[in-house]
Amino acid sequence: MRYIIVRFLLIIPTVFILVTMVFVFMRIIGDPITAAQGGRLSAAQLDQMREAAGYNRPLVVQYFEYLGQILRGDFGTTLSDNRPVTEVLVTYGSATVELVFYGLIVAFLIGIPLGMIAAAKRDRWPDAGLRLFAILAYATPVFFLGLLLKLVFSVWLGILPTSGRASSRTRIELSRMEDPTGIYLIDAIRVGDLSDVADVLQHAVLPATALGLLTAGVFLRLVRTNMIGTLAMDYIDTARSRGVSEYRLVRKHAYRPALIPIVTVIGMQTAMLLGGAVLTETTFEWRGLGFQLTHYLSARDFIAVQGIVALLAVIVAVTNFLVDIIVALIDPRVRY
Amino acid sequence: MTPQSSAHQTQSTETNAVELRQLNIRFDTDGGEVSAVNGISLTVQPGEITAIVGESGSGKTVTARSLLGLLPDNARTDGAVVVDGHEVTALSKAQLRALRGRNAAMVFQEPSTALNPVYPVGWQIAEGLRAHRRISRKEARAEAVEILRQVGIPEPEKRVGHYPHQFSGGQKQRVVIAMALVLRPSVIIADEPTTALDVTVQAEILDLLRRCRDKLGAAIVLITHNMGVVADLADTVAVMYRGDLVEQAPVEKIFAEPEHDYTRRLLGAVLRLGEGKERRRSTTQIAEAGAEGHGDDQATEPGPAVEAEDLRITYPGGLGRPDFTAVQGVSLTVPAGRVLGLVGESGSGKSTIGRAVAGLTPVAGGALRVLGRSVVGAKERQLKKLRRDLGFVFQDPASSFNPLLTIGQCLAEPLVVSGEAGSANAARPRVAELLDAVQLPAAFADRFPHELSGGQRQRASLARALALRPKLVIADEPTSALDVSVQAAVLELFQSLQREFGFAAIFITHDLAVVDLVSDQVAVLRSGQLVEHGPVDDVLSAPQDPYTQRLLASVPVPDPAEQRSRREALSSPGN
Amino acid sequence: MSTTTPSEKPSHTPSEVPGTASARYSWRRLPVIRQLRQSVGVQRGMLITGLVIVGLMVAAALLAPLITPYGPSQLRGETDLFGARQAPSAEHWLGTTAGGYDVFTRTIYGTQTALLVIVVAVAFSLFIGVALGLLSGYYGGWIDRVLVVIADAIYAFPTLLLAIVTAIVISGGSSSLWGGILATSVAITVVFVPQYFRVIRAETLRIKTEAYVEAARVIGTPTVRIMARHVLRNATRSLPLLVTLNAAEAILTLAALGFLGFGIEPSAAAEWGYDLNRSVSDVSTGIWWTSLFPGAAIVLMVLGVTLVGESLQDLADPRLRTRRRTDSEAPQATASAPASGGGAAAGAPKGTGPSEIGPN
Amino acid sequence: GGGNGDDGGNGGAEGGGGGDILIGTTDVKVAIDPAGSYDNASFLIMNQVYPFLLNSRPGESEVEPDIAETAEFTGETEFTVTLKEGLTFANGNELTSSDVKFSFDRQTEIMHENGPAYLLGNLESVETPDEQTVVFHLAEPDQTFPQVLSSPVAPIVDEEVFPADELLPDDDIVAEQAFAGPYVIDDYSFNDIVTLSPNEAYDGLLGAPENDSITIEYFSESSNLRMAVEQGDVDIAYRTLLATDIDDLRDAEGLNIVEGPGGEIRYLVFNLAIMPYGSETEEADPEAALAIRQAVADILDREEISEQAFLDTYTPLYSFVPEGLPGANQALMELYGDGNGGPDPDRAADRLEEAGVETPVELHIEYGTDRYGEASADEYAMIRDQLNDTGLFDVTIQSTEWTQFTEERTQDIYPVHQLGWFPDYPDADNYLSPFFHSENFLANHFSDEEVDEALIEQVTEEDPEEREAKIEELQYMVGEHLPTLPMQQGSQIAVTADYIDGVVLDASFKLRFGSITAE
Ligand SMILES: Nc1ncnc2c1ncn2[C@@H]1O[C@H](COP(=O)(O)OP(=O)(O)OP(=O)(O)O)[C@@H](O)[C@H]1O
Ligand SMILES: Nc1ncnc2c1ncn2[C@@H]1O[C@H](COP(=O)(O)OP(=O)(O)OP(=O)(O)O)[C@@H](O)[C@H]1O
Ligand SMILES: [Mg+2]
Ligand SMILES: [Mg+2]
Repeated sequence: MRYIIVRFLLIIPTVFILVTMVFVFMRIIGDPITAAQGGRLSAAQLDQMREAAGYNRPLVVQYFEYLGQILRGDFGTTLSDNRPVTEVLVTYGSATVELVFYGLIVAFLIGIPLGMIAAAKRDRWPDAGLRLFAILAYATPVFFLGLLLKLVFSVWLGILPTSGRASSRTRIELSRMEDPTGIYLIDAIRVGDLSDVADVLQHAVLPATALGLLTAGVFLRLVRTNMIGTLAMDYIDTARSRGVSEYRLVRKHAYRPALIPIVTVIGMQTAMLLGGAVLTETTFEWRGLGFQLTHYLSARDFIAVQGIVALLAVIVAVTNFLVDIIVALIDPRVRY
Repeated sequence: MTPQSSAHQTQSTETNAVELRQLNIRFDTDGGEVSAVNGISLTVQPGEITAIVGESGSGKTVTARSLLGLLPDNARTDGAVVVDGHEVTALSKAQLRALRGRNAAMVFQEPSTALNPVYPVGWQIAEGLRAHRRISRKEARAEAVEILRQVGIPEPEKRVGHYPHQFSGGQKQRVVIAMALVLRPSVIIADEPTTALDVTVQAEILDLLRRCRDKLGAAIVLITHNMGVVADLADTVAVMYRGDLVEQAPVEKIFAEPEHDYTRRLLGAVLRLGEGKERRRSTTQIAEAGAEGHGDDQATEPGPAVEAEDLRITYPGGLGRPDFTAVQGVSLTVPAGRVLGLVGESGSGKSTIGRAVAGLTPVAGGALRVLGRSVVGAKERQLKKLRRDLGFVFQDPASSFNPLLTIGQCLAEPLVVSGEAGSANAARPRVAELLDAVQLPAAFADRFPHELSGGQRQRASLARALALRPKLVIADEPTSALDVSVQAAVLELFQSLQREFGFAAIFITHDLAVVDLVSDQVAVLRSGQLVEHGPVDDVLSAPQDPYTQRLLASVPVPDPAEQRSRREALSSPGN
Repeated sequence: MSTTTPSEKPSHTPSEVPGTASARYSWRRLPVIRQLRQSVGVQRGMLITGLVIVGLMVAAALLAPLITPYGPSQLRGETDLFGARQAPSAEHWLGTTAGGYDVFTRTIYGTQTALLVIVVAVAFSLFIGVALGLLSGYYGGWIDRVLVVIADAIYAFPTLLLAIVTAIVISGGSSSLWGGILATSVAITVVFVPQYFRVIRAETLRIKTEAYVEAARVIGTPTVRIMARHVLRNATRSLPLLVTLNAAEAILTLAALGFLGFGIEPSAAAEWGYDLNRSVSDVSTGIWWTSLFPGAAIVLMVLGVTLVGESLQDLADPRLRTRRRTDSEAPQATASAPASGGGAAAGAPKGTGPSEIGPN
Repeated sequence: GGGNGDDGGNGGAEGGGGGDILIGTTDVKVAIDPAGSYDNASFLIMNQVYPFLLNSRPGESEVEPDIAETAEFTGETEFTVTLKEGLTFANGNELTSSDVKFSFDRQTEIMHENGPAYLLGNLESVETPDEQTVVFHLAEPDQTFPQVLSSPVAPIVDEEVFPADELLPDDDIVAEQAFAGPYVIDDYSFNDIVTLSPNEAYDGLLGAPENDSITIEYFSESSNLRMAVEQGDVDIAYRTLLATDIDDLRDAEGLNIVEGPGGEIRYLVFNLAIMPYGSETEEADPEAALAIRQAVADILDREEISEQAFLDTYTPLYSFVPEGLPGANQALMELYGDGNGGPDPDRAADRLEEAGVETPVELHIEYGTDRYGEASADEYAMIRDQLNDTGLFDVTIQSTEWTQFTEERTQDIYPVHQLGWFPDYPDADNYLSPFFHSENFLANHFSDEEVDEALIEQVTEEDPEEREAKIEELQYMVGEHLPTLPMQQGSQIAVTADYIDGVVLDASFKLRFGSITAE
């Protein structure tokens, strides 16, 4: 219990450091006024506007002001498009979460069974093939893979939509519902229109595949290595010496313990997934956090960037925290 | 269950529990093919306990595993392996599976890794049952509880749902044995079942194994390198040497009149409690002479090498956990030129004390004076001076040498660091002297640590400890990683060096026989506390503390007849 | 962990004559080469394929001016412009890009950029990460705690976004060749340093408790000497693996930066990610050559490097390594090392202990 | 391509009247508070949902009264507007002169950093003698003021809804239905989807919309927009497809390309201080510097660039004022090159020799990576190539990320650099005064009294014909100095499904949704 609390409290310095880092970085690389108006106003006019907006004050002052704001739970309003940061976070955060969720499902469905097969057929041709597949999945940049997928499934075969989270009709319908969750699948189910659900799912197929394949490659390799390692453990031989069948050895004895390091790594991979999601989001018009973040970065909208980074940091920290708890559930040796 | 159709010539009416004929086992390795077992033949009768002994790497484990067809992928066998009437090498996968557990079961060396950490022990026991019999979950559980009770796990109804990490090492080994027993196999193969355990626990496990045989009539193949265990348990003994079976005979015969040369060497190297007495008498005289010699050089009579008073050592507890007190209220002294043997079970704080004396672990309370200097709260710089006069010999000779440096470089390190030599090259003559002192050829200076045998490495380790002519040597289980025969040689070297250089020493070990051999004084530790401290003869022959008494009693004597009588003497009033 | 690994081999003493020790420092003990000699079967195939791919890439980078008919930013032949999006032809084997460059030339020159970025990025991260990891692990205390928290914080930051921010901070968004390469490399470095830091710190923590370090401490070796002579040299065993994995990631990050428009511009150097980005729109118009080749180059490069990395990992881990079968065609090992010791230890590299990567 | 999207994305031919129309765009950032945003995407919406005092009909760029009865200069610095009677907002609130005054005062009060408030720099005060009348007092005489009233700074907002001194979040604006333009916003999901439907209450110049609803869908990748329009997921793709896509879609079945003059121009800026022989350099020589600029103008082949880099989605620009605006000419075509718009390297060589310029001239040109489209890289690679090919120049080019670029461009770091311009309102002056007046925003150290005077003269000239003449003359005048070198003029391009009609792209640079219909 105590461990959980300490673990949980550790989220705070992580987020704090990130926010500070981002604050400093963002002030170094220019302000939103220059970004927006630099092409048409004179230097004097720009200076005047910066003065008015308060960006000319000492950094420390601005920093503490910002910290104060955050402590009050006020993340501010974006500078470039005048939206409350919290609203930005909710809208795009839910999109990213949805995408990452789909991606993880694909990754699990592909990566884990194939990893187990590769481990069982170790060093024979299915293993070699699967490993090559895994490396290729990882080696192909998401945007390239996305391009190919779109080309095949949308342009040539025409069976799947090219981009977006849902067709515009569905999106309008969903935006009209009362307190939407922002996660389209859930919202569509709540609306209760089957065609909406189908539409949302159709749109999810390609992005989920692109992101999922990348991650599946990582999972496959991870599962394989860990399974092989676990299959070499003494208790496997012990169970074998009791006459336990090979299938059961893999399914029961090796699987669970092998899962522990995998789950841990998945936690660490969340950051990577969110990062990988930026490209997926861009390729498939999936308006999520990462996608939006690159936008705000170009606009030098530091308020928005800081907010998003803080949220990402919290997501990563919380995921790792949850992972620890999941590991505790799988592994009886870890109890807090 | 298909009866073996092919009859073999040397067969009596009764089928053997185990029969090996011309068994060859080879491995493919990085270095090419390795022959692990060369055409051995061996039989074990039902209800018989056969011990396989031999030095490390002689093929014991491999032989045992071949009985269940559990060899790794890179192994190839030929010859016949007949277990409980089945020719193992000819079985299909399914038949093999049926054989495992039912006809023959295995108990592995390391109980902590032999249990799957993520399932309750009851589940793991039941799994074996369900693999062989149609049986409901409930019945399986009931049987698991029953078998746990039989192997002596208290409150089996509750413990059946516990996970492996919730058991102590000895209990885990009992569970492993329970898992093997529950299927009532004809043969139990136990590969060093007690090596990882303390002597007191070892005694209980051996007792349990004996009961298995007595009650179930199972044949037991016991693998061990401990002759005490052999004497305690075995009916017949098979001696292996470099993949060959050099001798198989009833236990009394092996101990009384070993035939093979190797067997004799093996037995000769075995240490016995009480053996050290006479040797010590002469040693003391020489040591005193040595101390006097030193006294000539020094102006003042040296005080005790180590003086500890009410010593307390703690390890920091990490986030949210209290500090862990490893050593509490220990007071002891090591006179100059004398050897203190520090014994106790695993985790009792032996190493901790040794490390504290060397200034590697900070002392939390009490007083600790080493060679006249207090090390409590001492700064690293002050410790450095002290360390010139200290030598440290580590348990594992392999890991105490930087694998990237040659032995010569390793030995030169202390000389270079202390400024005695400008560079490793300049130190070469001195390195050669040191190697010579530990009876290694000077050419070994150019070898890498992994190119030496364990015994040679431990010699080199001694040489390094002596490089700066220390006044105090701390040896932390310096021989526990070695085979008995090698151990004897290293111990002998240690003694002669001690006599020659006259240093004081703290000799840490869990083996009472070793203490008996090398030390003048002995300190017995238990859970960080000192339970007994005194001259070695007094403590070992007339222990005062009940714990020391139990410890001594648990040590099996490498003599079957004596061990039997001791056992009977112990069990009649106790049990 | 696994079965006990008795290190005792009393019956075998090496047959080598003393004095050859220095010779054993020879090329055979070099990281990749040793593993190559050790490998067998599928794993050897993987390693060799990987090495060949990487080798070809390096050759392409070095020989680019000789291989390619044009310069990477050349738009004009003898007289006329090449023209944009020209289909593959005799003059332009792989066609021309949207910007009117020769695809073949740019794909080949792209190896230069990719390799430069990899080398610079990995060198930076190695240097900084190793130094910090060593300090942090060895000294512990508050430096360690602060560094760990910072490293974790950076680690928690999505890598690509971190790279973008850093790229902007470093170069001010400027895209000269070295500016671009430095910016991208530093960006990648910032992402990687925590990884090196973690690995080296963990290794240092482990090695710190190794008996040979304690042995050095007991004889009063100065801290700096311990760190350099004992800790550092032994802590680097997992670096070859990490380097290859990071190299692969560096290429992908570079490409992603280029794809998002934060990378190196075409006039400065040829960069696959950028070219791929520019060709996205071509694909649906049936112009496949502008995207296929840079895309394939990225995949190939990552594939090569990852193959090397994976097989190194396999070979370093005794549990994952396949052993030679004596009756197979694979050539016999020179078998200088005596084969003994039980179980996994038999598979441990005979050369240096530290190169085995444990199951932890 | 073409056909109907089957996943419901197509509103195309359904519905009655002019149908429901789906427009896809890649323009980002839509904030619909007029005081807080100044970008194409936002203005596209504002132009449909807010009323203006003056506006232009589809097909024209001259402004006429929109919700005003009359609007005219009533003095040198006084502009009076009379509103129509009975105007209301969609929420029922009345629209009176006080709303108008409120709208302009609010702009100057907020002075938002992202807003267009600086367009009102010349506006001194707004007076409302009665409910229907608004009088604007200007600081200086300015004939472009009517245009300002049709520009992004001039939407009329509801004073009962908008706060006077801060921005109103978009969702609140939508919830309050503070619209009085031809359309109201029904659904608003930021940067994702916006749905408009006709506003019954609107009674202005543009008339009632001919369609039932307009939905705008925002894309971030132009390739996705392209696929969407190709597959019929959207009916119209408007701003901005890549040149490749447009080029490819020209022959696509079922699609039409609608083109119109564009106000966007691309040009090179010479920094007169630090360019070779510039005033701050060691061998300062204005003549030589001018010769270099002119030589560049001689050499560059705009035609070639627009063909290869832009696939003709941009057209060569030979003056400072783009084609299509009153007063525009082709001054530079006559002054430089071969006289027909083509390059003439020999002329450049002579020019340089005459001025005693050492060749090759080392010249560094900087461009921005992202602001003006990714084809910038191709454009500048070609510029470098063309200049270097003559042997007269040794050009290096480099690109910098936009914000940094725009910060550095005024700091005398780049001898020559890229810029682009999108007008605030369609008037020639908007392409002249900001650039060539001594206090120009370029900060390239160009200052010429004659030019200053001429600029003021044309902007105060009341007679349109006279004014046009003065503007033409001014282009020659500046053309001699070449502080900037115009390169390309963008065109407005929309790709529509063939059942779409009424997409009008004209010199007002505004797309008015009302005229669009689907069969
Ligand atoms: N998996 C393996 N691969 C290669 N060689 C092996 C393998 N397992 C065992 N060996 C070799 O077989 C020989 C016998 O090993 P085994 O484990 O039977 O020894 P042991 O007598 O049990 O020794 P210990 O007392 O150390 O356990 C050793 O030389 C060892 O190197
Ligand atoms: N670094 C450490 N941190 C925390 N606890 C430790 C540490 N080292 C040892 N301990 C604990 O201190 C106690 C004494 O350990 P020590 O190593 O001295 O035992 P030992 O008698 O040498 O045992 P063994 O025979 O197994 O070597 C043990 O309970 C151990 O778990
Ligand atoms: Mg063994
Ligand atoms: Mg110890």
